[in-house]
Amino acid sequence: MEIPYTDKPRPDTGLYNAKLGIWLFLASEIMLFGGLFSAYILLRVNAAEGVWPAVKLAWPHGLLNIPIGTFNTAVLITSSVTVVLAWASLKMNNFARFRMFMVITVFCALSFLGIKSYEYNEKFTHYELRLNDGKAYTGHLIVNGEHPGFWDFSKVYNLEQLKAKTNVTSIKFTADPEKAEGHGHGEAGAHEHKELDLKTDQIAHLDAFLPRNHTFFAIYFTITALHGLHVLGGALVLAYFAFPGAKLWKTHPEQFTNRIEVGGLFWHFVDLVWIFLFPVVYLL
Amino acid sequence: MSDNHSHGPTGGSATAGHDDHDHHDIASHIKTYIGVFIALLVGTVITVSMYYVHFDSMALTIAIALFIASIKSFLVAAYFMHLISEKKAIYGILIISAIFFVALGGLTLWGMHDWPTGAEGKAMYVP
Amino acid sequence: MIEFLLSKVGMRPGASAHAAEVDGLIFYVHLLMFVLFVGWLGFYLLALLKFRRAANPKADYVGVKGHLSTYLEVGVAVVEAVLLVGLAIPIWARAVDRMPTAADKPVEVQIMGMQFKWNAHLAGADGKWGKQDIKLASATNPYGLDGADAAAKDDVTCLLGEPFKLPVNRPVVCRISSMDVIHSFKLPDMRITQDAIPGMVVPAHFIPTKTGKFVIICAQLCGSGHANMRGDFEVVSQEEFDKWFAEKSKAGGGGGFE
Amino acid sequence: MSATHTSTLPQHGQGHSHSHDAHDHHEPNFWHKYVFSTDHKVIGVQYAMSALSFLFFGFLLMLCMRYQISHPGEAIPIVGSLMERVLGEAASGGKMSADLYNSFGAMHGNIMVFLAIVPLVFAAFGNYVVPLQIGAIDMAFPRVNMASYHCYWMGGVTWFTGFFLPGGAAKSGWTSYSPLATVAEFGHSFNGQTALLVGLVLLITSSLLGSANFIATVVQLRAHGMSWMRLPFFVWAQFVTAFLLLLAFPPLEAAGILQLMDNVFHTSFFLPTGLVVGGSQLPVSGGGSPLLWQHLFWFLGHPEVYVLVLPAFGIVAEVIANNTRKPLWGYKSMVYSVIAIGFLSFIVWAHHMYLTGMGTKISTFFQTTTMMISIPSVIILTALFISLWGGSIRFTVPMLFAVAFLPMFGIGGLTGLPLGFNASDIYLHDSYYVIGHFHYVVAPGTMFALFAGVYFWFPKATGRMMNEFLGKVHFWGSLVCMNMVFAPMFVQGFKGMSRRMSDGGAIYFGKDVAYGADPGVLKLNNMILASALLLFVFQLPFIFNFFWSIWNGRKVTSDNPWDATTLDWATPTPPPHGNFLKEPIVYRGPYEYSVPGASRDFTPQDQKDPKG
Ligand code: HEA
Ligand code: HEA
Ligand code: CUA
Ligand SMILES: [Cu+2]
Repeated sequence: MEIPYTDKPRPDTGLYNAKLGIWLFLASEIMLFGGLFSAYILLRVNAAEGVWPAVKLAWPHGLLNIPIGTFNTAVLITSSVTVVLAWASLKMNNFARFRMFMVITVFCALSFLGIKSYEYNEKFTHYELRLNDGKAYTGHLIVNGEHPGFWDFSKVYNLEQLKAKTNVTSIKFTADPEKAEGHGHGEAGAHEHKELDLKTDQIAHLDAFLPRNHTFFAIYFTITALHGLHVLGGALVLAYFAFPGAKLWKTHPEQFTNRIEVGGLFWHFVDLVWIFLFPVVYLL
Repeated sequence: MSDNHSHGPTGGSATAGHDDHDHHDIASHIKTYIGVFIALLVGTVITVSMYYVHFDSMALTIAIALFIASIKSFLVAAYFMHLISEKKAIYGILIISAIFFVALGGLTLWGMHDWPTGAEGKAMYVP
Repeated sequence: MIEFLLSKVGMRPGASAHAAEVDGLIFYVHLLMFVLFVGWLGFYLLALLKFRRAANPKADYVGVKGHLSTYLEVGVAVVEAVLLVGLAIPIWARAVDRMPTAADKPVEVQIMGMQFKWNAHLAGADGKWGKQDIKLASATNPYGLDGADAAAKDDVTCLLGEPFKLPVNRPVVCRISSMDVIHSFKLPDMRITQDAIPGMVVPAHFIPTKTGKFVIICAQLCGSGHANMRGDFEVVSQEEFDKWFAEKSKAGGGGGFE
Repeated sequence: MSATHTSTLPQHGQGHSHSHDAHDHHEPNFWHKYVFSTDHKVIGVQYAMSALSFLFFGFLLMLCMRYQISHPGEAIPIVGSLMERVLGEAASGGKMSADLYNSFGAMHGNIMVFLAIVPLVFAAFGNYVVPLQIGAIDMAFPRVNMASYHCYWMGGVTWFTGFFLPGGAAKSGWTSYSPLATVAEFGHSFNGQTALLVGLVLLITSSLLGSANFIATVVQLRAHGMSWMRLPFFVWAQFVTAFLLLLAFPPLEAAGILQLMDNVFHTSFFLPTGLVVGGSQLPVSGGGSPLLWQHLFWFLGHPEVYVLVLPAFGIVAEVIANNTRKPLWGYKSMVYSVIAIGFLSFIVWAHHMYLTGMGTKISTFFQTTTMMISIPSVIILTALFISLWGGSIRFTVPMLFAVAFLPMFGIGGLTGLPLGFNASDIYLHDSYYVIGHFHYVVAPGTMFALFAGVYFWFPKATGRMMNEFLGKVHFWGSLVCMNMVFAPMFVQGFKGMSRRMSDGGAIYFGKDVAYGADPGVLKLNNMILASALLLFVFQLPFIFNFFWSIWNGRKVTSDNPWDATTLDWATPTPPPHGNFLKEPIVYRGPYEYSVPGASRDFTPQDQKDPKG
């Protein structure tokens, strides 16, 4: 005995079960990301002036790597078109082409995640520095001649942790070029990097671009990480369909095509979230 | 939603649902997909270049960026996700969640900006 | 009359100018509830009795005809609308939203909740608030008052639950905030409740009309000492208040911090 | 019409195990039968047993708290030493510390809402009854259904680990208001609150899987002839509830994730700038907003309370129609009202936040919607009342509970009105009046509906009736004790007694009584304690009855022992895998009782000819 309408649509609704199921799930996802976007808007609208002196803005922006973000957007868009092409290939009974497009999709997904972790690492090793005399910088930290790195998390410091290290009394700091006031312009227009030699007791505040550093980073990391988890989950499912799950094509081709459509719908949704996320956190 | 009775005559031939996309149809869909793909890339390029062009008004920048994002998301939803020819039930679900999403964001924002006279939302240490 | 009936169900007597309005609304809502409840209960008990199986072995397929219930439901809606438009909204607009102006010569008190005490701070004899800085804030100096600032020298502070005084029949404006978690500044007898939320200052105002000792309840869970976070204040005559104020102001420095 | 219904029959007779409903022909082993079952009935029973246990546990927590309220600072008899052994320092000497009181309070609220009542009323009854009532062989996604149950268990277990973490279980109320929730155990990143949030994410996942499944099932798997206006009211209630869960829970999930970030990674989503805790500045960046948490929480919180009560309306409607032997009065208006409640419940949430400081405009908006939502509730309740009129009422045990539900919910609902007006809420907010209000709707309200449901569907699930006499003892004892527990709370609320007081308000009403305070309020605490203990005693007949009847209850002689009309009674008893022996066809509405001219006083939905 089987559940009806797993492959054929129910006549009066015109839908097969999984299609309705995935759209319901996506509706809840809209509310999930909707909640996060609402939080973002609220925190940003309410952000107080002067909380982040280094960029002289209430809400630091232009701190993310725009060229890379743009590239990643293109990667995700590509994967979105390939997944729908994969489905179309099945519709045209071309299994080999289906598998090719699926592989491309999964490859894009993994590239997206790889690039994203490169960006994360870039942020975790980027610092905000404020001195006792009120000067503020962003840049890179050099402790005992080495750049602290994300992959070795014990070397990501804030001021307290730095002071707790007895063998460190001074640091070097490669400051980023000054930015145009009022509107940060990312990596554009490189001026020279200033090298600072500092005693630890000159420093008022020092922290990497971590979630705890500022609400902007907090929301950036939280939403993109959640989005990344969706990408990862989607990639796993699509990879499953491309290989072990593809057995179903032989026995139940319609049900298999439906699964691909449903998986694709999820994948497009992930793309949709990014379409908003990218301008909102990178550009605005 | 329609009464279950009414589907009587078609009930036996539910298979029709899928075969109406014949190969020819799909081939024309593929053209659309490629077109949308290109449009999405173009949209991305416009958004980013607009950022470098640097408008004076932040509000304008935000408006344009979100406008382009909306168009892009419309394209994805309408063509990749086939919303343009989807069933009523799906539209219903999406409309409901859209309404509640707007209610959540809108009312929260309003709630955080309508205070009794004299309230100060930002500083604790008032002189 | 209303006051009497409410006191019969245990309601505290009000002690502020707008208390009667709030109590009036409470009364009328309960009147509506009471009428509905008794009406419905009568119908309900009658139905249970009359249509029990023994009395009515054969059920009637149709049951009640007519539109009585519709009229009733519309009636409930209308009464609710009247209470809303006639009482609730105007009371809020007046008693909560509209602040007294300088012409009303209000007494202004900063109220700061902290785990698990209430603090009050009045500008001193000079009428100016001392300089406040979060960097100076501590367990004993919740306002972060700068002792070096001249304006702070004569400020009146009642810290860590020390009772404060207010004059009777004069508008009082409390500017309520918190330094750690959310508390709620509830003066049950004044019919005042306002959450004390860190990061923001929200005013609440009232005109005390009775003298005597009153409590402040912390009406928001704020940690292990929540139940103990009682505050006290006293409403006194204008003369007595002036005397107290002058003494406290002279003692100066805000007291309680160095 | 008769030629068409073949399309719901199995389409792939070959029985490949790829289908969702993979069931092999060997005798399933224990694990497959009880733990990894995909049968909606087994899952329903699993949910019911787990949720009833949690309900009982939530009640035990509350008994300890009520003892502490009446006897602050005294050791709790009997369980005190046990608590000390299990929980250590927080219960040293068998006494409850204030922190422990807060933990128990938060866990009572959370457990009751998320682990007990919602899983019972929605997942257990919904799973068991909805597919039967619409004539489906199972849920649309049986394996998703199983996953939902497993998430639920994992969430529950995660919560319980909280009791053993440093600082104890979450202790910031079931509302988990920030900054308290973050600040309470700032030193430990993995504290009870963290466990609560992680568990919450799992529970939300469980609910989302469940609710999407319910909606898909109702939309897709209705039997032939089961049109929308022929659905039993219970199914409608569950259908709307599923939408509430589906769309209201995700924002709380978002909020939970943000608060988790605050707790574990020390972000400042809900922490404003300039927090000074215990005399020193909190080492966080600040810039967040505590009110944001409240908005996101109550955006779920209010729809959630209708999640608690709508399915209860559904159960009560079923039982009343069956026991009055007449159709529900105003079925259609009830359906429209449920839908209206569903919609409106999303836009009333800030009535929990009047006293955070609200301008006139926004508070007017929210109190208007709050008043609007009370109207459809009145319509439903009125329709149920009127349904009694003209009936031939049998006072079976389920009927007793269902009938008692009406005035009890009435009291709870009516007392919501003074809370819904912002100006009267000034005085009543966060007092025991609120506690009284919502316990009347959830305890003698929803819980009575649940009991009604248990007694009502027990014979379908087990093939045996529960004992009538014990049931009546359970009913009358619970009815009286519930009222004696919760009615005094309104008086306490009027006297200005605040909720969440570990000393039961002694500091405000005991020594050094201030203006307006009446120490008599403390005496009521003792009365409530006594009644709560008695309430406990009156649950024992139920627990005994429940287990005893599974094996020894009177066997039912027919598949339809209550002479009911809906499809759930058209199955064998207990229903086998796949439910129906032959595919049901529906010919009429759900409550065709005492149809003039019919041969019996009930005409089941799948009976073609009323005279047959
Ligand atoms: C199932 C749960 C449930 C239900 C159905 C309701 C229903 C309602 N609730 Fe309640 N509420 C809660 C659960 C519920 N509530 C909880 C848990 C809290 C506290 C949360 C916390 O802070 O921890 C709360 C708190 C709460 C508050 C905040 C109080 C405060 O913190 O200050 C408010 C304010 O508006 C409110 C209003 C209402 C209103 C107007 C309704 C209306 O929908 C009611 C409509 C119903 C009626 C109007 C009754 C109609 C029936 C009859 C008229 C029949 C009468 C019958 C006989 C006489 C036999 N509720
Ligand atoms: C659905 C929700 C629900 C339910 C059913 C209950 C049920 C009860 N609640 Fe609860 N309560 C809350 C939700 C609920 N509560 C919430 C949300 C809060 C606020 C928490 C906060 O402040 O954050 C609260 C707070 C709260 C307080 C206030 C504490 C304080 O502010 O300090 C009190 C005080 O008396 C209380 C008492 C009770 C009592 C006596 C019951 C009784 O009705 C319990 C009755 C239970 C039973 C009778 C058990 C029946 C079970 C069985 C018989 C098991 C059978 C098992 C098998 C057959 C296997 N509750
Ligand atoms: Cu402060 Cu409760
Ligand atoms: Cu509510």
